[in-house]
Amino acid sequence: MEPPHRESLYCADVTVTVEGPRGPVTVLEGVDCEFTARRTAVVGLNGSGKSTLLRLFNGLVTPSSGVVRTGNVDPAAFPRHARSLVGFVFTDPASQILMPTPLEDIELSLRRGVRDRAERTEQAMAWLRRLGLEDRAHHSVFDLSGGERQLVALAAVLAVEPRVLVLDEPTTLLDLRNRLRLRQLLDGLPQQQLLSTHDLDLAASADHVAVVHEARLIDQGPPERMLHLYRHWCENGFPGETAA
Amino acid sequence: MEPPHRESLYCADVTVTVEGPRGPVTVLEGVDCEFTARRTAVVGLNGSGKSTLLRLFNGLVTPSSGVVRTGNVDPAAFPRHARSLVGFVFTDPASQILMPTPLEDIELSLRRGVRDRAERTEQAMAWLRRLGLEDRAHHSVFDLSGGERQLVALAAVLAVEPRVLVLDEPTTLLDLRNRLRLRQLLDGLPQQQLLSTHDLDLAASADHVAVVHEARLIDQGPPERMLHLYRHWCENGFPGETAA
Amino acid sequence: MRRRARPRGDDLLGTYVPGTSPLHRCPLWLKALLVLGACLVVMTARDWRVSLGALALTAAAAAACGLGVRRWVRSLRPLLLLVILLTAYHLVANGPARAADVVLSLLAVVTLTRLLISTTPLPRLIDGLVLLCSPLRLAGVDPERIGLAVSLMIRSVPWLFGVLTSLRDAAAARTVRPHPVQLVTPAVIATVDYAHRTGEALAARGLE
Amino acid sequence: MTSPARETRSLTSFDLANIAVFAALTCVLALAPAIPVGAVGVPITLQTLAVFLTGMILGGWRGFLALLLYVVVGLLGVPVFAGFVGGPAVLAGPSAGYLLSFPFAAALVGALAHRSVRGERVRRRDGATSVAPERRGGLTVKLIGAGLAGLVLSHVVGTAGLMINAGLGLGAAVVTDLAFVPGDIVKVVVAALIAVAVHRAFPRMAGAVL
Ligand SMILES: Nc1ncnc2c1ncn2[C@@H]1O[C@H](COP(=O)(O)OP(=O)(O)OP(=O)(O)O)[C@@H](O)[C@H]1O
Ligand SMILES: Nc1ncnc2c1ncn2[C@@H]1O[C@H](COP(=O)(O)OP(=O)(O)OP(=O)(O)O)[C@@H](O)[C@H]1O
Ligand SMILES: O=C(O)CCCC[C@@H]1SC[C@@H]2NC(=O)N[C@@H]21
Ligand SMILES: [Mg+2]
Ligand SMILES: [Mg+2]
Repeated sequence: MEPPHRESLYCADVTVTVEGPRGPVTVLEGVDCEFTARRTAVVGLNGSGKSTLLRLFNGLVTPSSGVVRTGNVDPAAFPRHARSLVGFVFTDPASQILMPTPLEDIELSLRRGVRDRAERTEQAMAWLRRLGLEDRAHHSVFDLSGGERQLVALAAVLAVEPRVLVLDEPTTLLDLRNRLRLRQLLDGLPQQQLLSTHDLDLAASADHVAVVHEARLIDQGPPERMLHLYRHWCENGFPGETAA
Repeated sequence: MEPPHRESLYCADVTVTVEGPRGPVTVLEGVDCEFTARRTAVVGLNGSGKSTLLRLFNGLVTPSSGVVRTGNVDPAAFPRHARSLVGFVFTDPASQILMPTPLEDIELSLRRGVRDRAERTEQAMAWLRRLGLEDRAHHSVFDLSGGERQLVALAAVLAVEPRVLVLDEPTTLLDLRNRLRLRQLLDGLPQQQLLSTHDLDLAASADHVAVVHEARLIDQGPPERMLHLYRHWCENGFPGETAA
Repeated sequence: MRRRARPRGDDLLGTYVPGTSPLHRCPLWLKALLVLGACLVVMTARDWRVSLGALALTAAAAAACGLGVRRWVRSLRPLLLLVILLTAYHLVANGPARAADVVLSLLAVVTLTRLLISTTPLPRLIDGLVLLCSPLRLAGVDPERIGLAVSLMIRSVPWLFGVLTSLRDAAAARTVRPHPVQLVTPAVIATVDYAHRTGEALAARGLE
Repeated sequence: MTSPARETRSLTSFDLANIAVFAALTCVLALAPAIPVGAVGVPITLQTLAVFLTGMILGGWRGFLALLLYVVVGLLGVPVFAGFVGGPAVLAGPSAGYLLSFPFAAALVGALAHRSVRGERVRRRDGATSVAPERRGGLTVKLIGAGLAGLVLSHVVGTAGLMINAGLGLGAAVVTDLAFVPGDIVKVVVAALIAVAVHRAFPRMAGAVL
């Protein structure tokens, strides 16, 4: 296996403010981090800012203040460059699949890299086989089950072989077996991974865990300690809150 | 509390076949069941047919052969009648909320039953209060967090006071805390519940569990035994399969 | 589903702002008549002074109702390009008076309707429409269905404004860079999918 | 999922949702910046693209209702016509003919288009729902034909509107109208290409398979 290459996913004092209907809303505030672990998991409540944090690194969200670096690239200034480094998998597969059938969708990802059409179809089928979806290749993506669709979206991103994988809640729609299978697949990939998740088993498999709460990165460290703390906070209230 | 009324959710030899790109696809085959427990959970792999099974009971899917009964109603023949008995909650609340704000959405549910406008608003606010959402009444649904949105979707379904609640993976998009909150809320409801889920903790809270595999209902029974079996099958292969 | 899409067109047609001003409390039929009448006057009188007057009155009324004039101005931003094009065209073709009239009456009509929409909750507007359509019952049409169709339509506009943006994000996220034209088909397909999900939600909630 | 195919005229909730969403699509395309051309002030807009698309995708009856909904909502005062205009006053304006023609044009396009889609499937006889890749070209051509029929209808009615409301003579009205024809032909072709893809992704859109 090739020596795994690591990019630094870096934030310094990053604040993200968006316009809501009732004036500006702060979605992230004063975030400092540098993720270089092979797999980093971000956990936090609904609406705490996890997806926003992940989106910073490929320029889908731009910071209102502060510095973001993906590798050495400023994704706000050079989104194309940042995006060629980072493959991003959305939670909601329906918003990521662009073509009417799974096969065509993965072929779209391969377009740039593989010129020959037959070869492209071959490789796309190979990806579908890897995820156990070969018999769904020609179905309309709108007839697939939720989990099947999530796997297609993942395959489409893996097919471009980016340096860094950013996955926003990649297991939410998956069954137990596919969750285990996805874990194995991720374990076998050479890429550095940054993921957000509510699946604490998946988070436990990371090398580094960050906890986001109410727009702030409130703590980070080794998975055991962080997940213990997070569970505790979920049940008894986060720091500065009364019990839920 | 009123004495809980139970409907029978009944299938006899139900097969669902749909047209796929390469000829017909069997999505459910020879399903026999009668769910009368207070809470029934359906578990199974991705694409096994759980959502299809749930949709039979309100006529969103019609069987190709066999008999379906919701209470005494044939949902294929009388979908409206069946839908007035059954409230259906989708996985993704965003696609279930039909109006721009929570209050308006719940008023929409009440339109049929409550003619008087002021009364309707009053009742809608009462539902929001019950779910702890009164301060979100006039927010745009785009600005709610995932958990809040799931609660609004549930409130809109509860407002029509269905006899039976059918929930398709209601906790998948939720964080740990919201998951607990939803569980508590479901526990406190008088309605009979049928849900599909990959969240085995939620499944364990049911009174009856059915396992669907490759379009067949392969086993059903008390939660402990079924979930143990399901876990075992996920790890070591389902009956008739070699190990995964 | 595409909930991340924070649509730019979200606020284009206006949304209800809760309040207790006279306009909020004014009966819908009176408000509607006033607004409709004013629109007719503005559009038929080809005089920029009339339009300017109407615009000023609307702005004053909006301020009096606590609608936050600044937010209004911001929500008109999507009109900017259109206003520039119209101004340029009419300046050259028909002179400054006509240009001013066209642009001012456009703005006046838009803000007048927004005034109505911002001070009346959508369900009330729909109630009014249903009432207006009730004679259609004689023709076998259910006015409630018309009301439902209109509210679904209004709900769908902001989603549609966001769909191209979210598809561009989706493509960017997987490092493919399709030409915008290549995204038009996926956008329409996503639209049909959205309509399907809406239909399922309607059916599931028994709103047929 | 299994959206019930319809042959009857009663509207299911799926029909209602499709009608509402496509009416909204027409609003969005109408509100995309319109380019004013000519002296009478009828702009080049993307509304006709919406008319063709709606017809080709929803079929005649639903397409008609979608555009009818759009026009009625606009006439009631919601600013959804080209250039953010709304209200009954547009009936006195130069583009009244075009606006009133939209529902009928969509109905015509839709009736012809769905016949072709269904015909395409019967021909295959193997029971599969999706349009076969090898026949996509043929279907595109037929959909373009359907679109052109709608184009002619809306331009004829539109020209009549120009004569009545803008006081143009027949010759002047036709000349004014002709300025829109090249653009509208492009829109027909684009709509047909998109519609074929939509019918592949949603095989049940055009009704039951025979
Ligand atoms: N463009 C936007 N406009 C308005 N509010 C936004 C926008 N983007 C995000 N938000 C809000 O910011 C908060 C954080 O959003 P984010 O999606 O990052 O949360 P999350 O941690 O990923 O939640 P979940 O676990 O539900 O996915 C939410 O309350 C959301 O509503
Ligand atoms: N209309 C259809 N046309 C073709 N295939 C379909 C159709 N509807 C469902 N399927 C297929 O039927 C299978 C069962 O789908 P269903 O949505 O019921 O699965 P599920 O058990 O809910 O899966 P998940 O856990 O991923 O939600 C899937 O493989 C899906 O691809
Ligand atoms: O005022 C309106 O909203 C209607 C404008 C009508 C424009 C017509 S539609 C046919 C022709 N093709 C165009 O691009 N514009 C005109
Ligand atoms: Mg998120
Ligand atoms: Mg499912």
